[in-house]
Amino acid sequence: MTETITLGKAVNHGLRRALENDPKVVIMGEDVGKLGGVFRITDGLQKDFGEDRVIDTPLAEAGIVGTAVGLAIRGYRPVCEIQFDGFVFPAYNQIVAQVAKMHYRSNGAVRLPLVIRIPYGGGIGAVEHHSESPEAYFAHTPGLKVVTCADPVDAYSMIQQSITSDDPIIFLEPKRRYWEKGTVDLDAPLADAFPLHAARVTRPGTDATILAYGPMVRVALDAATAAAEDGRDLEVIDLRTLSPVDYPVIVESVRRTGRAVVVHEAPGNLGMGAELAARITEQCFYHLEAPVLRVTGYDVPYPAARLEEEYLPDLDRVLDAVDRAFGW
Amino acid sequence: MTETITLGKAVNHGLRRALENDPKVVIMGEDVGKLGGVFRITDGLQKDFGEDRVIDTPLAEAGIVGTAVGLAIRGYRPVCEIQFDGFVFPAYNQIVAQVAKMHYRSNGAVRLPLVIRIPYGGGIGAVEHHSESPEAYFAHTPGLKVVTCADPVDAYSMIQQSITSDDPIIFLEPKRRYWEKGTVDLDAPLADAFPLHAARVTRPGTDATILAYGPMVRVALDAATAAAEDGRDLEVIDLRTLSPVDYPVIVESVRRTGRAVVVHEAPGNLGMGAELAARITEQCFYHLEAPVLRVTGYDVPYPAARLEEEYLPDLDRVLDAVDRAFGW
Amino acid sequence: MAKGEGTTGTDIPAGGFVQLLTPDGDRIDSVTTADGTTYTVDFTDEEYRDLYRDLVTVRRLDAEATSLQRQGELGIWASLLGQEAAQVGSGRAMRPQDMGFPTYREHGVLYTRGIDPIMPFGLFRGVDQGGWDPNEFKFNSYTIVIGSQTLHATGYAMGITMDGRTGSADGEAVIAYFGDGATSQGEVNEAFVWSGVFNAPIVFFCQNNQYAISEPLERQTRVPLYLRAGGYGFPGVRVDGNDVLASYAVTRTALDNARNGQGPTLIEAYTYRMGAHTSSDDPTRYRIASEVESWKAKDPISRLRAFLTRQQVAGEDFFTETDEAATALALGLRERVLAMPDPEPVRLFDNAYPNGSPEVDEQRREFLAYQASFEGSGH
Amino acid sequence: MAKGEGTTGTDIPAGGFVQLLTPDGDRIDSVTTADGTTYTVDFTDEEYRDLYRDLVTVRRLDAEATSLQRQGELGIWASLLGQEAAQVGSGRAMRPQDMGFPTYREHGVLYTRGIDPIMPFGLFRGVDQGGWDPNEFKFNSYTIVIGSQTLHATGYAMGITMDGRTGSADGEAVIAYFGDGATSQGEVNEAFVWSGVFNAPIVFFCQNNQYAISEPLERQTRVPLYLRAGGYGFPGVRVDGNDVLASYAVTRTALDNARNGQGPTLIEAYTYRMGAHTSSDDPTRYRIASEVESWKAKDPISRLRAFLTRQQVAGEDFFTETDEAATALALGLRERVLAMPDPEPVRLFDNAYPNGSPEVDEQRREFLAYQASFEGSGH
Ligand SMILES: Cc1ncc(C[n+]2csc(CCOP(=O)(O)OP(=O)(O)O)c2C)c(N)n1
Ligand SMILES: Cc1ncc(C[n+]2csc(CCOP(=O)(O)OP(=O)(O)O)c2C)c(N)n1
Ligand SMILES: [Mg+2]
Ligand SMILES: [Mg+2]
Repeated sequence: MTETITLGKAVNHGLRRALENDPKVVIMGEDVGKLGGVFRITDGLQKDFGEDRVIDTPLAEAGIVGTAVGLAIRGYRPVCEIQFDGFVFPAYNQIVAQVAKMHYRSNGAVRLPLVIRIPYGGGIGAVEHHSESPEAYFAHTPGLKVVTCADPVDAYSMIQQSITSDDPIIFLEPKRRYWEKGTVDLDAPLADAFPLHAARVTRPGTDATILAYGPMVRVALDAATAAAEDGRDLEVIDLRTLSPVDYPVIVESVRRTGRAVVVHEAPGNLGMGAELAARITEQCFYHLEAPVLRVTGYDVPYPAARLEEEYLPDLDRVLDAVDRAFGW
Repeated sequence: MTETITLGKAVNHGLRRALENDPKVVIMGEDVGKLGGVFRITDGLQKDFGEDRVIDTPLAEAGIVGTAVGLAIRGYRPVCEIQFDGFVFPAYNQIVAQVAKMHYRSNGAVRLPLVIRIPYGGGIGAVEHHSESPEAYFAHTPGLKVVTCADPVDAYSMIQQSITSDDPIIFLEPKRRYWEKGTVDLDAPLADAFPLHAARVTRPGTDATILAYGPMVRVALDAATAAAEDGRDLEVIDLRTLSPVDYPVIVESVRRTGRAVVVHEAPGNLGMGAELAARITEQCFYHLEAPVLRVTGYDVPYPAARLEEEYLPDLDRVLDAVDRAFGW
Repeated sequence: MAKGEGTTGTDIPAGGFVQLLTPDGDRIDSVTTADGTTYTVDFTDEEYRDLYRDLVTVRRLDAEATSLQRQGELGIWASLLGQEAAQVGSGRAMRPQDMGFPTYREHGVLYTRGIDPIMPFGLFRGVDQGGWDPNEFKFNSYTIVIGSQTLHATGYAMGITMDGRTGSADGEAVIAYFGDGATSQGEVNEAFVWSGVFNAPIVFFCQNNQYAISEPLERQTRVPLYLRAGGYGFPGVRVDGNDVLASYAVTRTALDNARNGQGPTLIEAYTYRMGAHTSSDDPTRYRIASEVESWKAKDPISRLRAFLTRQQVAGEDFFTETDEAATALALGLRERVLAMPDPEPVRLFDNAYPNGSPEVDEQRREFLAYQASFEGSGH
Repeated sequence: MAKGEGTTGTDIPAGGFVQLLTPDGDRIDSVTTADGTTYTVDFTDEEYRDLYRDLVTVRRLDAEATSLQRQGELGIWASLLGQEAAQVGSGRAMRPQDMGFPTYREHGVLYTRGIDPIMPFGLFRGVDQGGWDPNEFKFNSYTIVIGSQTLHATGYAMGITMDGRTGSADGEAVIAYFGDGATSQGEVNEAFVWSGVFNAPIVFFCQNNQYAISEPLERQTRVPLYLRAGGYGFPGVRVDGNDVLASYAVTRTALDNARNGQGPTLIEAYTYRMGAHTSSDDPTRYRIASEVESWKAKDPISRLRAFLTRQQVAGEDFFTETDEAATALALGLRERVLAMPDPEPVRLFDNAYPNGSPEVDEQRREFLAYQASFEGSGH
């Protein structure tokens, strides 16, 4: 059944299917029950699957992830919801020292097929701690995989793929895109979906490669549309997977276009853009017409809501970077 | 008075001077009192300054940093000791959401002149969680400054400079170098010391620039010595400050040498090397004869002790990277 | 005023908490808890009226904020509706030298500290992160990450001891606010550990408003929260958080114990969040109207009004005057909120570091240059 | 064996803990605590001898490990010396279906589970991170970050409930081990919160060995640790951790309560770390010899030996045999430890991810190529 639904609803449908398909899947987090989560992503799930499958937890993120580890050891597949990006840090110890390491520690005996869902990023006019982009903290951590969706189609399949994967996965949801719509085939077999750890060329182009993910894919696409009016044909790649990154797709593109711009909301310093720039430069050294440029959040704490428009990369800043890449 | 002392002892002397110079300085952490810390860095300090100035704390890292924040609000200058790198994560929430943001949050009203000392890195044959290099997690966080020393002279001055600085500072101590000796002038005025947030060209050279910090500076210097035998003149820069990085010194060097290799123990993916490579490429694009290469820990959890020699960058791996840079 | 004619309690009454004013406005002279502590208040008529004024004012200001939010003038608002007595009682119990560490909902406490109520509006309007100087106002910034401020409060209290500012009647003490949900956070429990070990002069004031967003109390504990304290070696007491007199009495005693060197106390103020969690919340999804109704009967303001009326401490004129004054204040506040200027964009680079940073400076320069590039371009 | 002739306790005795065997080897028939629970054991002679064998064996194996460490064959060793009774008693109290979550010191528990004692030596020798399959042995990996395993244990216990495996005598239960120092960690307190809220079938077994490295108990709490449980709504009990009978009895009851659906219990096993924290530690810096001496008089093994002798349950032959068997086992263990092969370097890339990772695969390939480049180069 093909439906036009929001990204948030697509995650909801994906979770529902995961709960239906595997009795070991459980959802746990703050307010995920009757309320359906503060973004309503788990709306209706507790009603249909019961309080044992959709668990309202105490207000303690280390507890959410730490007990999920224990449930996973017992054979469950927990899906943890962290309410907002800025509230994942109480669970950080469990994530980097336990979730990321237990498979390695146990010489492969323990698998922790758990998913940690985090609505992330800014642009919703929120107060402090509600607009952050913590992906680098996870991508830098061996043992974790990190993915993020940018549209309802991916949201629907990627959440399911993440739950069925045996790797522990940080699943980042671009909260400002929760309300954007797309057409999703809810009956499509998961096996036919675009692979989880693959980048996608969302818009083919020839003149420069724009690398974006999550909330910034839309910005990159808009920039490409605007650039087309100026006669520049930009290729937009949606990374989709941040750890591991799908480098072959990226390298092929940049070797072809000779220019790359990375866009993300997180602060630039040691962000995804740094790694992408370093790798691309290594692998495309003689193809690059300009250094890989980055359009990112600034290296200050996420600012007050009335400053976030200035903080967040937008179409103009992307085009400005493209200009600079051409003028190098 | 000039003395030949170990790096560990130099930190100890620096802490002692800080305690003497300012009654608001307090040291807090697990086992910092009678035991003098597991590495004896605070040896003798509680005896001489009392239990109110050198505080044995409950076993809770969030508590150490969180109460230090409160003490700092009250006008103290707390120096927190985290026992090992791998145990800083329970405090991560306090560090990234409170320590890093409070000055910003308060529109500049609150200063948190606190220092968080962390012995870090591998090479001591330890069990899990005792050999990690978490610098990227902090350097990516706006609002924190991150420094690391590589020898006793810097250890002695940098710890004091960090304590007198009003910025919150993550002070990383290369634990495998605690026992290496150097000659330190303990009476030299702090004002005359090399500045805190400055990189130093430790070994001038002309053919390639090796960027290292903390425990890897010695490896870089050894590599330079070995390379000299092959007729290659390597410049070694000790970064000293990881956030902010002292780019002018680096950029000047790389523009001169045309080649750069970054060395660190932390996993490569989104590590310091990524940022350095990205920035150097941006600022030295037409000077580079080869991409900036990285010699780092691998992207796996820190391995068991009997594998760490393979994991850690060593002289050979640095020389191999230099070779590759020359062969590009 | 003469002592009220309420019964003299000899132990915690049926409700399981310290109460000095019943929902009907009956005054209970004093309450003695199981550990032998007697709680009472001895207010002048004027003081009673002041408390009433406080309650009405903080409710009115809160209502104004709610309306500003609905009109799109605030990004979000965390209403204190229903919790006025807990906040006014505990806030008025603080002495000038005491320091408060709030969550994001303590607008009432802030008001009683004599602080300009405009202060948190920067945060909720989104023009800044809510910053002021905690030491100037003896009131810390609002803290949004649940529970973190309890450790800051504990550290600050340790500093009081280190400064030798406990052990006497003019000593200093700290009060840390948090909710029922917060009691599940590891950091809050660490604050209990530290306060016990260091005998810190601190009062943990937990407003148990029965909910953490949608989650009812039983998702955080299966026993009353005030019992938590015993396991850390300090007293816990439950107070009727809708009773401003009891909230005052219990907090005053606990703060004075702390300043005298007797260490921490956990107060559980049993109250109810009458409104939504914040303006973004929809409580109809998770609680029934009758529950809210039943709490209306325990309203903190109406019971004090009934008492004042019955005792002839105040009459209609006073009540009308009070309402009018509160409304005037609220409308003044509204004006000032509307007049809050949007920050200059470049301000986003300020105050990342006390000593600044070359990287941030560079980004600021680039930002200004980039902005300038649009000027005159009609962009 | 007939019931011992010790006194029948009616409440927690003077030491403030449940004790069934005094330091002198006198048997106390049973102890009833304030909440009405009666603790006793009813062992056959053979069972008593088995317990003794366990105690001697785990101490002997531990000594061998200490000596291996001194000889440079282990990177570090965390000795259980002095804590044998707490570990053997609680370990033997587990039923086959129960699951254990240890720290890094529970070699004695591991042994009683019938697990090959070689298992943790990979970790301490540094040839691996100590990995085994927790589900195969019903015993989790050693956990080094203090306290983290208590949350894993809680989650696992929640899973037992979800699987419908509580509520009967053959239900499952979990035991989580941790130290006195660990009680300060936020995560441990969160485990208490969760266990209370979800009525999880779990026993929190705290070995209070009086120290967290150099820090004495008063740096973690000013009241006995077992009291912590009350604030979370479940029972806490203190047991003489140097008394293997009491440790067994209390743990057995708590585990059975858990499996029967009665939820969590916190057990504080009051004991003493006779040796250094680990082989890297120097306890002379922070504790006096007389303290250690005074605890020698409370040795867990000598009291059981005195009891067995007095009751004629065992004689010199048995004791000699037991020592010899333990020594033989220890020497066998030594051989096997020495024979542990160093891992192949390339193994460092294994098991980063269940599904692998192209990045790690690429690094493995490069690593092998790099290694190969040295071959034949005489490097
Ligand atoms: C660490 C953390 N996790 C989650 C949140 C999101 N959140 C904001 S308020 C709240 C509920 C708080 O409940 P309680 O402590 O009872 O305080 P109340 O809002 O009822 O006053 C939650 C879960 C947060 N702010 N911080
Ligand atoms: C989070 C964390 N912080 C610090 C340490 C370092 N450390 C190892 S053991 C220990 C003391 C533990 O004391 P306790 O819990 O009483 O257990 P014991 O060693 O006495 O058995 C410390 C501080 C650690 N392993 N983990
Ligand atoms: Mg609440
Ligand atoms: Mg201990």
